[in-house]
Formats: sequence, structure tokens, C-alpha cells
Amino acid sequence: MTDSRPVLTMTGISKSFPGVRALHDVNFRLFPGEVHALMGENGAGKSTLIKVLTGVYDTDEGSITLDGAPVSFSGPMQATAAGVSTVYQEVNLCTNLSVAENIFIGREPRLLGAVRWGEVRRRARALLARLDLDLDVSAPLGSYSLAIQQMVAIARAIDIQARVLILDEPTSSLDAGEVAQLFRIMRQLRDEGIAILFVTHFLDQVYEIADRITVLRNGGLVGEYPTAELPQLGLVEKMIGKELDVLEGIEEHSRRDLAALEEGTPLVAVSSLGRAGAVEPFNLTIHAGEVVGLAGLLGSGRTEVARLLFGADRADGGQVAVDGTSSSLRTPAQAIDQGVGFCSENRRAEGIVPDLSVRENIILAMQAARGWLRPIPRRRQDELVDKYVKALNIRPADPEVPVRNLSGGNQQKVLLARWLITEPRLLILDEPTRGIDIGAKTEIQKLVTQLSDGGMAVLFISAELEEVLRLSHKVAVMRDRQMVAQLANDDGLDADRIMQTIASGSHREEEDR
Amino acid sequence: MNDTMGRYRTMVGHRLFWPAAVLVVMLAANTVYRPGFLSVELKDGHLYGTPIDILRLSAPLILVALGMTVVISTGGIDLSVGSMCAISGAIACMYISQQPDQNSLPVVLTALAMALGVALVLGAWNGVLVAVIGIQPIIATLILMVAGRGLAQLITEGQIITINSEPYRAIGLGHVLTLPLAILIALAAALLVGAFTRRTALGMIIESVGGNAEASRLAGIRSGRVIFLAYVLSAVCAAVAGFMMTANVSSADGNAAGLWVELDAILAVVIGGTSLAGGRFFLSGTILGALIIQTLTTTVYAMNISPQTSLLFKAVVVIAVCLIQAPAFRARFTRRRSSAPPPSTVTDSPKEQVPA
Amino acid sequence: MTTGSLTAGRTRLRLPRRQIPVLATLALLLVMYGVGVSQYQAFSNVQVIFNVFIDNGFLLVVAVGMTFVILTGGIDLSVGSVVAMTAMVSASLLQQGLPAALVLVIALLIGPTLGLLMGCAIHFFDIQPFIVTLAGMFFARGMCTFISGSSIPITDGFWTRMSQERIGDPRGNFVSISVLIAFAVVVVAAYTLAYTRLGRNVHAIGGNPQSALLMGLPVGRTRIAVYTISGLCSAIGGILLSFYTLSGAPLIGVGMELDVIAAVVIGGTVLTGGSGYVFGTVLGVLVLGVIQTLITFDGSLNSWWTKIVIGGLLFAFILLQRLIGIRYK
Amino acid sequence: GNSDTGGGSAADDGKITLGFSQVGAESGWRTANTTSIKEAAAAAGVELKFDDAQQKQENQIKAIRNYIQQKVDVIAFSPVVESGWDTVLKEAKDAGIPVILTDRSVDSADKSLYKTFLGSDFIKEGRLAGEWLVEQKKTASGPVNIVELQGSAGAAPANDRKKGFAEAIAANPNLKIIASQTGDFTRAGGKAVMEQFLKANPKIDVLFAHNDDMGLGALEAITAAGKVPGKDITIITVDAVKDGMQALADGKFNFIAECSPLLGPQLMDLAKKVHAGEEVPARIETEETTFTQEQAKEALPNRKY
Ligand SMILES: Nc1ncnc2c1ncn2[C@@H]1O[C@H](COP(=O)(O)OP(=O)(O)OP(=O)(O)O)[C@@H](O)[C@H]1O
Ligand SMILES: Nc1ncnc2c1ncn2[C@@H]1O[C@H](COP(=O)(O)OP(=O)(O)OP(=O)(O)O)[C@@H](O)[C@H]1O
Ligand SMILES: [Mg+2]
Ligand SMILES: [Mg+2]
Repeated sequence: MTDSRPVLTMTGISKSFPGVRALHDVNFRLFPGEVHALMGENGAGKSTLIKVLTGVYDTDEGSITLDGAPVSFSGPMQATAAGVSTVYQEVNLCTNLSVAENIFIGREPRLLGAVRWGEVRRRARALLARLDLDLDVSAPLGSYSLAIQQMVAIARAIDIQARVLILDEPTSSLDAGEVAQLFRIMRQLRDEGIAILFVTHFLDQVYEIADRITVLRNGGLVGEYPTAELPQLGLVEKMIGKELDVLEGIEEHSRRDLAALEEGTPLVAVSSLGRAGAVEPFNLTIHAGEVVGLAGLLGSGRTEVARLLFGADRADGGQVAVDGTSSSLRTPAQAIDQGVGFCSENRRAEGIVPDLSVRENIILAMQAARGWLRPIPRRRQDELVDKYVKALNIRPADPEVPVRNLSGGNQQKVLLARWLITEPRLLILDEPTRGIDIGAKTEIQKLVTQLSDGGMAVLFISAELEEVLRLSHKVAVMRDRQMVAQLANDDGLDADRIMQTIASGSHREEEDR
Repeated sequence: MNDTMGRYRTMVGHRLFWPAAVLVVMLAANTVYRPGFLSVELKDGHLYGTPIDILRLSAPLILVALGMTVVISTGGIDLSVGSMCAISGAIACMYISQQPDQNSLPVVLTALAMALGVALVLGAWNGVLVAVIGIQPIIATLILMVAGRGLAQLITEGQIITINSEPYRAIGLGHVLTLPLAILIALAAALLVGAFTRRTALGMIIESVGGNAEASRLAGIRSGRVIFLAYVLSAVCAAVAGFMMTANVSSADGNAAGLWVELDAILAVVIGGTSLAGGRFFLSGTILGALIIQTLTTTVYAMNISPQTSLLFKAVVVIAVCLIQAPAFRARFTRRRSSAPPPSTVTDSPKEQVPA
Repeated sequence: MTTGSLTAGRTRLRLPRRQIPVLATLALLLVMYGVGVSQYQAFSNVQVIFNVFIDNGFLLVVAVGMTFVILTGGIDLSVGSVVAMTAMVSASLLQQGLPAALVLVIALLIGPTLGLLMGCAIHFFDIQPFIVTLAGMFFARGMCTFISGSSIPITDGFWTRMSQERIGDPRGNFVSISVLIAFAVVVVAAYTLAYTRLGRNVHAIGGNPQSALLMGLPVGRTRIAVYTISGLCSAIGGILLSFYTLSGAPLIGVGMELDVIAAVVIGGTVLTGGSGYVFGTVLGVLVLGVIQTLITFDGSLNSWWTKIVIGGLLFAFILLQRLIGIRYK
Repeated sequence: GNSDTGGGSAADDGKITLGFSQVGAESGWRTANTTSIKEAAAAAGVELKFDDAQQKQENQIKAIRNYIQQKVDVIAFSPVVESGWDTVLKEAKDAGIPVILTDRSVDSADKSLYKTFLGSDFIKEGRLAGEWLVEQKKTASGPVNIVELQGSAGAAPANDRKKGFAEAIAANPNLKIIASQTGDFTRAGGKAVMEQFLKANPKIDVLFAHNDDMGLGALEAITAAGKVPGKDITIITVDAVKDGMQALADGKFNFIAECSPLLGPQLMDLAKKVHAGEEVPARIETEETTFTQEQAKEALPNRKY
């Protein structure tokens, strides 16, 4: 592979934002027919490098060549035209447009200048079929879950006749099946000679697909390595820049005595809560100190369960009892009053308030619960915020920067902090580790265990089954927006059994997963 | 050297620097045109002079713009403020004019209370339309903008109601400690709104609702209430502004009072740095914006720019103001002048941020 | 849809959800018309409908331009003044004896040029559309009074013909040429929005400008184009207005921008952008026109009651429209 | 609403239907005008269809079109602006409906489009004001400094009053307009402008305001500046509405050129005549006068508006 000339080189790239040096003298090469992983902690500068490359940001210094010729894109439009196709971190599509249009906008098939809508839909369907997706392509994209949107974004990128394909954390919200699908296509494209730049925080995925790895740390280049020559441990050390001890995986402590936990009145008891078109009525009990995992495939309705429980969506019927007394959790505010917290998977649309500072974003839920008349004293705010900025290693560590300026992973940590300071009795975490680097991910997992040891109940949703298994006392399995099973996390439970539960009785089209 | 340079930079980087600079330039231009422009003298224990006029005349606009700032910050807009001024003024003046003793303080207070009561109701009406029924703010408030002026004229029966009430007149023209009362009222309102929003958590909550309504809802904010409150506040501010406008000329003109004030108020808010898309708001910027607008109007009079060209003149100034205000515009010049631009001003707005 | 059960529930509401706003508006409009017919005898004349079009043709054209702008999430406050300026410029040039064709060309160039400049200011200098177009509004209105303090009549033959030509059926019902021009503009705009890249980019930018940029769409170009289009529509509207009144008056069209914005929003376009139809805008203009006609037919309203009733009708209409189940956004 | 309107039935019961399109309700003057017309219609047994155009020409044209549809017997209107009426007036003519203009005129070349114009002569009003001033300042030796408060930029009364006044004072080169600014016909506008006039010009001898309201606003500014209105500064206005007459009677104004809004009775008369096909003069001027302070004191008790 490396004997050919690089299709893309970036030399001496530097980029500063007010108060932050996001990139400093970074070099990067990309060869045709390789999958190149760009690795680094949250805020290391991966996304910035990609944005500099595609002209979203101007460089302060440095040069870029494509096929040996110097280029300087003025924006994604030019980059795309030159054959650099990008899926940026966070879904960057227009939710008001249809699925098909999101895939083809900007390069619709036309006849005499008129968009051929039939053709657009037909091609979109075909393209999605390649990704194993069967969607109504003329429905607005916004009616689909974030994971689907992510897949649509990928579909858009791979359709472009590109020489360079850039994927910034495309897998963060995908489940194993979808990831496998994506990798199959990536390999296919690689074999066609396309150069792929791939960002992820999943080490397994890197070793599964990447040919080479470039590591960034704190905006600086650490090095470029063939995957084969860099063992996992070495990679992590290069990323975090110190010896690895934090990473002693958390022992599978969670397999404690479920029966003991489940004594007494449950903290939350849900009976036949449901919403037409979203989730079939389900029952669920969660006890104090219990971690309930929610497993299921993409779009199986996990998020919908969480939203119903939190009152973010109105349920059609069913009851929720908190501490044994039936309560109404019809709005988020009511749920929060009852001690429920909900960290949404869609951090951009439902999580952060971009203009507000890190501090304000963190105290938002707590302040809302106290009412506006009782502001949290500034000293207390600073204490709380400092504590979690440190605990979660939020960078930059300045609580007064607008949260919009943080890297994706750091934004996620801010959201987590928002809910942690409210000290809820039941915390619903929907993909909390999405887009979070390996160090922080372990931190969060540790945190969840600590919290549950301290008596907090957690509803934990994650696309990573291992993570769910490691943390949960009990796993509820979703299939087709139905809660099909609740399995105690004893020694008998593993990923395979969950997959089987999901698969048994599922529809034909899903059998190959 | 380095220190002064740094201080200069923080000053220039400050949000209010450029609007303030514009104001200063306008005042300077006036002073050059007429050296006595800035002079203030003490007449009968009152301060008297053009700067005082500007302050006094901008008081109603400041009030309206304060309420507007909060509404805009929630992601809304209130077009009905002009009508609200007319209605409140009309009610107050109408009531006073019907009383045998127009100079009695209780009469005036009753009038104010009645008008404020109606303003509360109308503000609540707007609030319900936007926050509860979910009508787009511009249309929801357009209803009252149209109908409200009709209401005001209905109250006055299309006449200009002239009153002869010293206490009421004082709202617009009275003096306390040599300063016009109107200025003090506006100042008090600004401090009150400032305290209410910045001393409590209300400000942050408003900004949060305006910045991302769905995220705020999921964080437990009852955004409906916040939005509702914003419209009520705006109505009350407009009502007080209506008192000032009518007191200033001791008469209520249902047609002319507060005409186009909504545009001026929005302009003031935007000049002050608050985005029409909602989110962060800046009360001090709004006040500065209102002063700029009033100074501009006064300049037209003071320089006796002919009515035929005064609109052109205003347009040119407004264009200049917004250009100078825009970091992207300044960046072009900074970049041209110095090869190594200070990062604080130049990269302020990465290309990615496209305003809605 | 015949896809599997996975998608069945999800698509359930799609079709109605998208079309309901426009259909509801249409239904309400018909109801309103029905009320008029039942109340006032002459209301049922076909010419009454034609008159609504004749009297609102220019408004319609301007509203179509505004629809583009609002779809991107912007706003254009300058339209009323640009309409007036175009009429003033035409009138004064014709008064000076320039040939009609040349005047047409000049008049049709001014609006788009101003729009282009405003679009550039909005895009390149990152200034809020509201403030830029407000400055444009002052400027254009200033130009009006600058050109002449009083109204200028137009006596040109071409203009007179365009103004007084009646295209009609044998029973004497007629429309003016302006109506045809307005319809042509509507059709072209609807086609542009639905079937051209420009039109689709407009929707995308309204949905999410940052995403549109990252998707490689020409955000800047589109945004500038949109204000230029609005300027062009205002210019055409101005020409139609000058046909309509055969004059240019410095104060004509004051406050028109609000009528236009109202029409667009009543027509179901969301002010924050990304969703709306030209057909909705047509309905919005008709709603305003029919309200006006109802009030004139009544003929017993006081000046202030006129305003109150307009506000009331507007309220009733929007409330019903809303209750019939439109969930904007 | 009444359901039996329109449809040409009007002639059957011998009652005339008059469609009247008013400019708006932008001033007390206008309201008095509207009231007069309504009262006169009721008194004369004319069925009135009234429409308020809210200062928009488009609305007036719409209203006239609708009157044509409703087949009213006579159309009357106060045009918002002078130009732009030919098309719709031609339609009225084709429909056989006579048109009467009130208050303001139109500039159509084709005079057959309307039967008559009933209203004041704004130029004359300005001239009367100017002539009175020339007469007053006949003996003035030095220059006389005049400031002018104009009506809304572009409005016909503003343009014409300015013109008439300027023509009249041209007779005496001592009379100079040193500042002229629009006060938008409102008290607030008049006051704000006058404040600046007073600060910019140490010596103002005369104020000419295009209507009473601006004059009344200016009064306040003058008083606040420590000057005595009517003495230190001679004040001339137009209109003669009640508040203005009061100020004149109180000696705060010096002269008012009347512009009477009471056109109702004359209009009904004319409407009946044109409906009956009688010839009417093409131009009928409202009976108007001027007031000095003494005349105002006399007239004030029995003024109707
Ligand atoms: N628009 C911006 N303004 C200011 N600072 C920014 C901006 N965008 C990024 N940064 C900063 O630049 C640094 C690098 O961010 P970047 O998004 O490249 O990180 P990343 O490596 O992609 O992290 P993650 O894994 O969390 O996505 C961060 O410290 C971030 O706060
Ligand atoms: N395969 C699919 N085809 C069509 N629509 C889907 C599909 N998957 C998900 N959706 C959409 O996603 C919504 C349900 O997803 P939800 O977010 O509850 O699932 P989830 O289990 O949390 O999955 P995700 O991993 O996407 O978060 C549905 O309402 C539907 O609109
Ligand atoms: Mg990133
Ligand atoms: Mg989910």
C-alpha cells in the first residue's frame, strides 16, 4: 500500500481558536487504498484537522496537497468537488428534508435542470439497501433516530465518486450489526483504491479495519504507525501520553445478587407504559442501586422507552409508580421533581445549549429544579462545576467558554455533569459514552458503578453490549419497539444470549445479524 | 507597553465598544456642526440641553427595547409594543380627562393602574398565543399590532385626548434632582429588569430557552412559563413607555403614539448585540442601541437635514453602524493592515458559524 | 407503503402531516369566502374573486420573493420600500421621456441590485438579515422621497395599456395583465423551489445552515441569490404597482413588508425557515385579500373597528388553522 | 352585517347608496371629517358604505372596486395621494357610477372620470398663513427668522402648505425660513423638532406649523425653553381644531388658517345631485376662513370640533 504516492498530505498544520491551540504543527498523510485511523483523546484535535483539511476552517499555518498539487479548499463544496467526501462528527444533515434528498442534495440527477425526483428516490433506496436499510426515503429525515441519520450521512458520503473518504466517528451510535455493514463497505471501497480517513474511539474497530494509525495528543502530532506494529496498549499510551494504569478494565463487579437488590418497593415501577407508533406497552421495575441495561438493535425503541419514562414524550397509557405511590411523570419537569434525570443521546439537538457556557450548561438542570427565584450561589456553582470538570477531565478546563466551542466528546461530558450534579435517584443514560475517548469512558463506567453502589438507580442504554453487560444488574431487551425480555445479569448472560433473544422471532430481514 | 496593548485589546474586544464608538462619533459630529450641542445648563433647577433631550426622548424607547430584548432572547419577537404604548396612553389619558380634578394624585395613580392592568391582560394574551397555542410569535403579536391600534382609537374615539394633569405630565417632563423623571424611570426599569434576570437565574433560563428550547425542556425548564412571562414583561414595559410618550405632550393620540416603535426597539436590541435568533441577551447593549437611535433622530433635527433626505441619511448611518459592528467586516480591515492579526478579534467567528 | 413492519408505524402520519397546513388554510379560506357569499349578495360575483387577484397581484409577487427569503430562515424588510422605489424610478424616468422598454429594464435592475448588495452584506459580513434589510428599507424609502416629495403620474402609453387592458370573458368579468404576470411569477417560483438545485438548497439552508455548509452546498451563493430574488420580485411588484396605480408615490407601500410577511407565514411557511410552499403563500395573500374585501363589503365599520375586525379575523383564522392540527415544525 | 346590501336594489326604494372610502383615522381632523360624513348621511337618508383605507392607496382602490361590484349609486373618496386613479375610475365610469372627490384632488388628465371635487385648497391655506405674516411683519426692519414644521414627507397637504406659504412670504425678502423639518403632523414630532430648533437657533421669530397638533407640541418645547409662545415667537398653524382654537384664544397661537373637516352635508347634497343627473361645478371649495386671536375667542364657544 505505502509504496504508492500519498493522495493527500498535510504538512505543518497549525490552527488556533481564541484561547485554544487546537492544532500545532501537525503532519498527516493518506495513501490510496488504505484505511487510516486518526486517534486521540477528546479535544485532541481530530475533528479540527478534518475541518481544516476540508476548508471549513482556514489554517493558520501549513500546507495541504492533493495528488501532489497544493490545494486550499474554501469550504466543503470545493473539497467535495475535488473528490474529498466527508461525514463530519455529529450528524450534519438537514432534518427537514427527506431522506432521499439528504443523500443527493447538491448532486441530484437532473433533466434539463429539473430534479428527477423519481430517480432520486430510486437511487436512494438502492444505496440504503447497500447499507441494509429499508427506509421510507420520502419521509423527513427528522422522523428517524439519530443512528439512522448517521447511516444516511454515511450513505451520502459513499455515493460520491470520491478519492478520499473521511469518516469522523461514524460508528459512535451504531450497533454491532450496522458497524459490520459499514466495515464491509469500507473494505470494498478501500479495495477500489479509495483512501479512507477514519476516526473512532473504539479500539477494537481500529484493529479490525485500519491499516495505519496517526495519533494526536493535545493538538500535536505523536506519530504515524502501521496498525500491525502498534499494540493496543501502546496506542492508548500514545494517546493519553502516560503509562497505562487507569485502564485496568473495571472488574465485572456488577454481577451481584440481584435478588438482594430487588427486595422492597421498587424505586420506579412502570406498568404497561406505551405510546402508539413508538413503543408497545411495557412493564419495568427499577430498584434503588440497580443498573438496568437496555439492549436492542438500532431503532428497536430504546430511546423511546427512556423518553417515555422521563416524560419527554406523552405516553398513551400505563402507570408509573415512584416509591410505590403512583406518580405522574408527564413532563420532564415533573420527572426531575421525582428525582429522575435523563441524558439524551442527541446531544446537539436535545442536550447542549450552544451559546451558554460550560458552567451554565452544567448547572442548568439543577437550576431549573430549584426554580429561577433561587439562583445557585456563584461559589457553589464554581465548586460543583470545578469538581466535575476535573472528575470528567473536561477540556478546555475553563468553565466560561461557550459549550459550542468544545469538542464533541467534551460536550458529552458536560451533559453528563449536568445530570450528575442533580443527584437524581434514577438516572437514565442514553448512549452516555458515545464519542467519548477510552480514558473517559472507563471513568464514566466507574462512575456508574460508584453511583449505583451509593444507591442511585441507573437505566443504561448503549450500543455496546459489552458495556451494558459489564455494568448492568439486569438487562431489558428490546426488539421492534417491544420489550421482549428482562434478563438477570448472572453468569449465564453474555452477548450471544442477548443477541439470540433479540433474534428469536425477529423478522426475516434481520436474521443475518 | 504590552500591558497597555493588552488593555486596549480587551477594550476593543468588548461587546459594547463598537456601539459606544458609534455613539461617540455621532455626538462628536454634532458638536463639530454645532459647538453648543453638548452643552448642558441649569435652568430653574433643571438640567437643560440637547444631551438631556436625547436621554429623555430615548427613555420610552429604552423601556420598550428592554422588554423586547427579553422576548427576542426567548427566540420570539413582539410586534405589538407600539399598539401597547398607544392603548396604555389612551386609557390613562381618557380616564384622567374624565375626572373633575385632573391634578389629583389618586386619579393619576388609578389611571396608571388601570392601564397597566390592561397591558398585563394584553401581554398575557400574546403570551398565551405564543407559549400555549404555539402560534409563531411574529404572527401572534401581529394580531395585536393591528387590532391594538384600533382599540386605542376606539378608546379615544379617534380624537386626540388632551389632558391637563400635572402629576401625569411629570412622568414625561417632571424632574427629580435636576434630572428628567423619564430618564430615572427608564434607568430604574433597566436596573429592575437587570436585577430580575441577572440576580436570579431567570436570565440564564431565558437564554437557555432561546438557545435550545428542546434541550431546555429536557433539562426540566418549563419554557412555556418563561416565554409567557417575557411577553407580559414586554407589554408592561411598553405600557410605561406609553405613559411617557403621552405625558410628554399631555395628550393621547391613538394613531401616532408609538408608531413604528417596534422597529426601533428591535433595531436597538440588535445593535446591542442580541441575536434575533434568540439566546444570549445584553441589556446594556440594548440601552446603548436605543441611545444611538435617538441620537440619530435628534441629529437629523439638529443638523436640519431636509425631510426628503433624512431617510437616506438614516440609512447610511444604520448601514455604517452594522458594518462597524460586524466582526467579519472589521476582520477584513484588520487583516489587511497587520500581517499577524490578534487572534482575539480576527478568528472570532469561524467560518462554520452561519447565523440562522 | 409496503415496506416491512419496521417502517409501517413510522410513516403513518407522513403524508397528512406535510399537506395538512396548506389544506387547512385552503379549507378555511373557502369557509371565509362562503361566509362572504351568504352575507352579501354581490359577493358571489365572479368579478369579486378576480378583483382580489387584481388588487393583490403585486402583493403576491412580492410575497413569493419573501417566501424564498423566509425559507432560508432570513427576512427581508426592504420589500415595501423597494416596491415604492421601483415605481418612483419608473415614474420619474418616464416623466423625463425615456422609452418604456428602457425604463422597464432599469427598474427591473434596481431591486435585484439592492437585494444582491444586502445579500452580500448578510453573507460576507455576517450581519443579521433583519438589520441589513432594515437599512435597505430606509435607503429605498429615502430614495423615494429623494426622487420626489410628491407623487408622479405616469402617462406613458405602454403603462396605460398594461394598466387598463382587461382580459375577460364575454359576461364582462376580467382580470388585468398584472394578474397574469403574477401567476407566471408564482409558477416559476414554485417550479424553482421544487425542481431546481437552487430551490432545494434554499430549503436545506433553512433547515440547518451549518449542516448545509458541511454538506458542501453553496450556502453563500444561495443566500445571496435569495435576497437578489426577493429584490427582483419586489421590482416586479413595483412595476405591477405602477401599472396598478399609474403613478409613483413616495409613501406607497409603507408597512407592506408586514403584510407580505404575514401572508407568507399564514400560508404555512415557518419563519425559522426550511418548510413552506409557494402555494401556501398564494393562499396567505388571498386570506388577507378576502378579509379586506369582507370588510369593504360590510361598509358599516368604523375606522378603528376596521382594524379590530381585521385583527380579529386574522386571529380566528390562525387559531383555527392551528387547531386543525398543524404542528409547525 | 346586513344582507340586503348591494345588488342595485338601492334605487328601488329611492334611497341613494353612497360608497365612501376614507383615507384613515390618522388625526383628529380626519375623525371629525368621518363623523361629519356619517352624520350627514344619516340626516339626508343616504345609505353609506364606509371604508377606512388606513392610509393605503391600494386599499382605496380595492374599496372602489368593491363598490363597483356592489353597484352603489355614487362613489366618493378622499384620495390618499394625487396620482394613480385613472384605471379604477375608468372602471367606475364604465359601470355608470359617478364619482365625487373630497378633501384632496387627483391629477387625472381626464376630468370626465369624476364629477366634482369638494375640498379645501391646501396651497391657499399656506398662502393665507403667509399673507397674514407678511402683513404683520410689514414694518419689520431686520430679518425675520421663521422655522417651519412640515407635515409628513410626501403628503399632499404638507407639500401644498409649504408651497403656498413660501409663495406668500416671497413678497418680503426679510422673511426667511431658517429651518424646516418634518414633525409628521404629530404633537410629539412637533415638540421634538422644535426643541432642537430652539437650541440650534438663538433667535426664532416665527413658527409656521402645517397643522395645529405640531404647533401644540411645539408650544411645550417653547415654554420649556423659557420663551413665551405667542409673544417671543409668533405661531401660525393650519386646521383650527378645538385644541388649536383654544390655544389661539389663550393667546399662545397667533393665527390659524382653517381647514374645515365638516364636508358631510355638502357631500350628501352633491351625491343626490349627481345621482339625479344634475350638473354640478367641477370644483367646490369648502367654506373656510382664518382666525386671529380675537376671532377665536368669539368662535370658540360654538365650534363643533
Ligand atoms: N469553533 C471552535 N472554537 C473554539 N474552540 C474550538 C472550536 N472547535 C474546536 N475547538 C477546540 O479545539 C480543540 C480540538 O477540538 P476537536 O473537535 O478537534 O477535538 P476532537 O479530537 O475531535 O475531539 P472529540 O473526540 O471529542 O471529537 C478542543 O479543545 C476544542 O475545545
Ligand atoms: N430500521 C429502521 N427503519 C426505519 N426507521 C427506524 C429504523 N430504526 C429506527 N427508526 C426510527 O427510530 C425510532 C426508534 O428509535 P429509537 O431511537 O427509540 O431506537 P433506539 O433503540 O434508541 O435506537 P438508536 O440506536 O437509533 O438510538 C423510530 O421511531 C423510527 O422512526
Ligand atoms: Mg471530534
Ligand atoms: Mg437510541
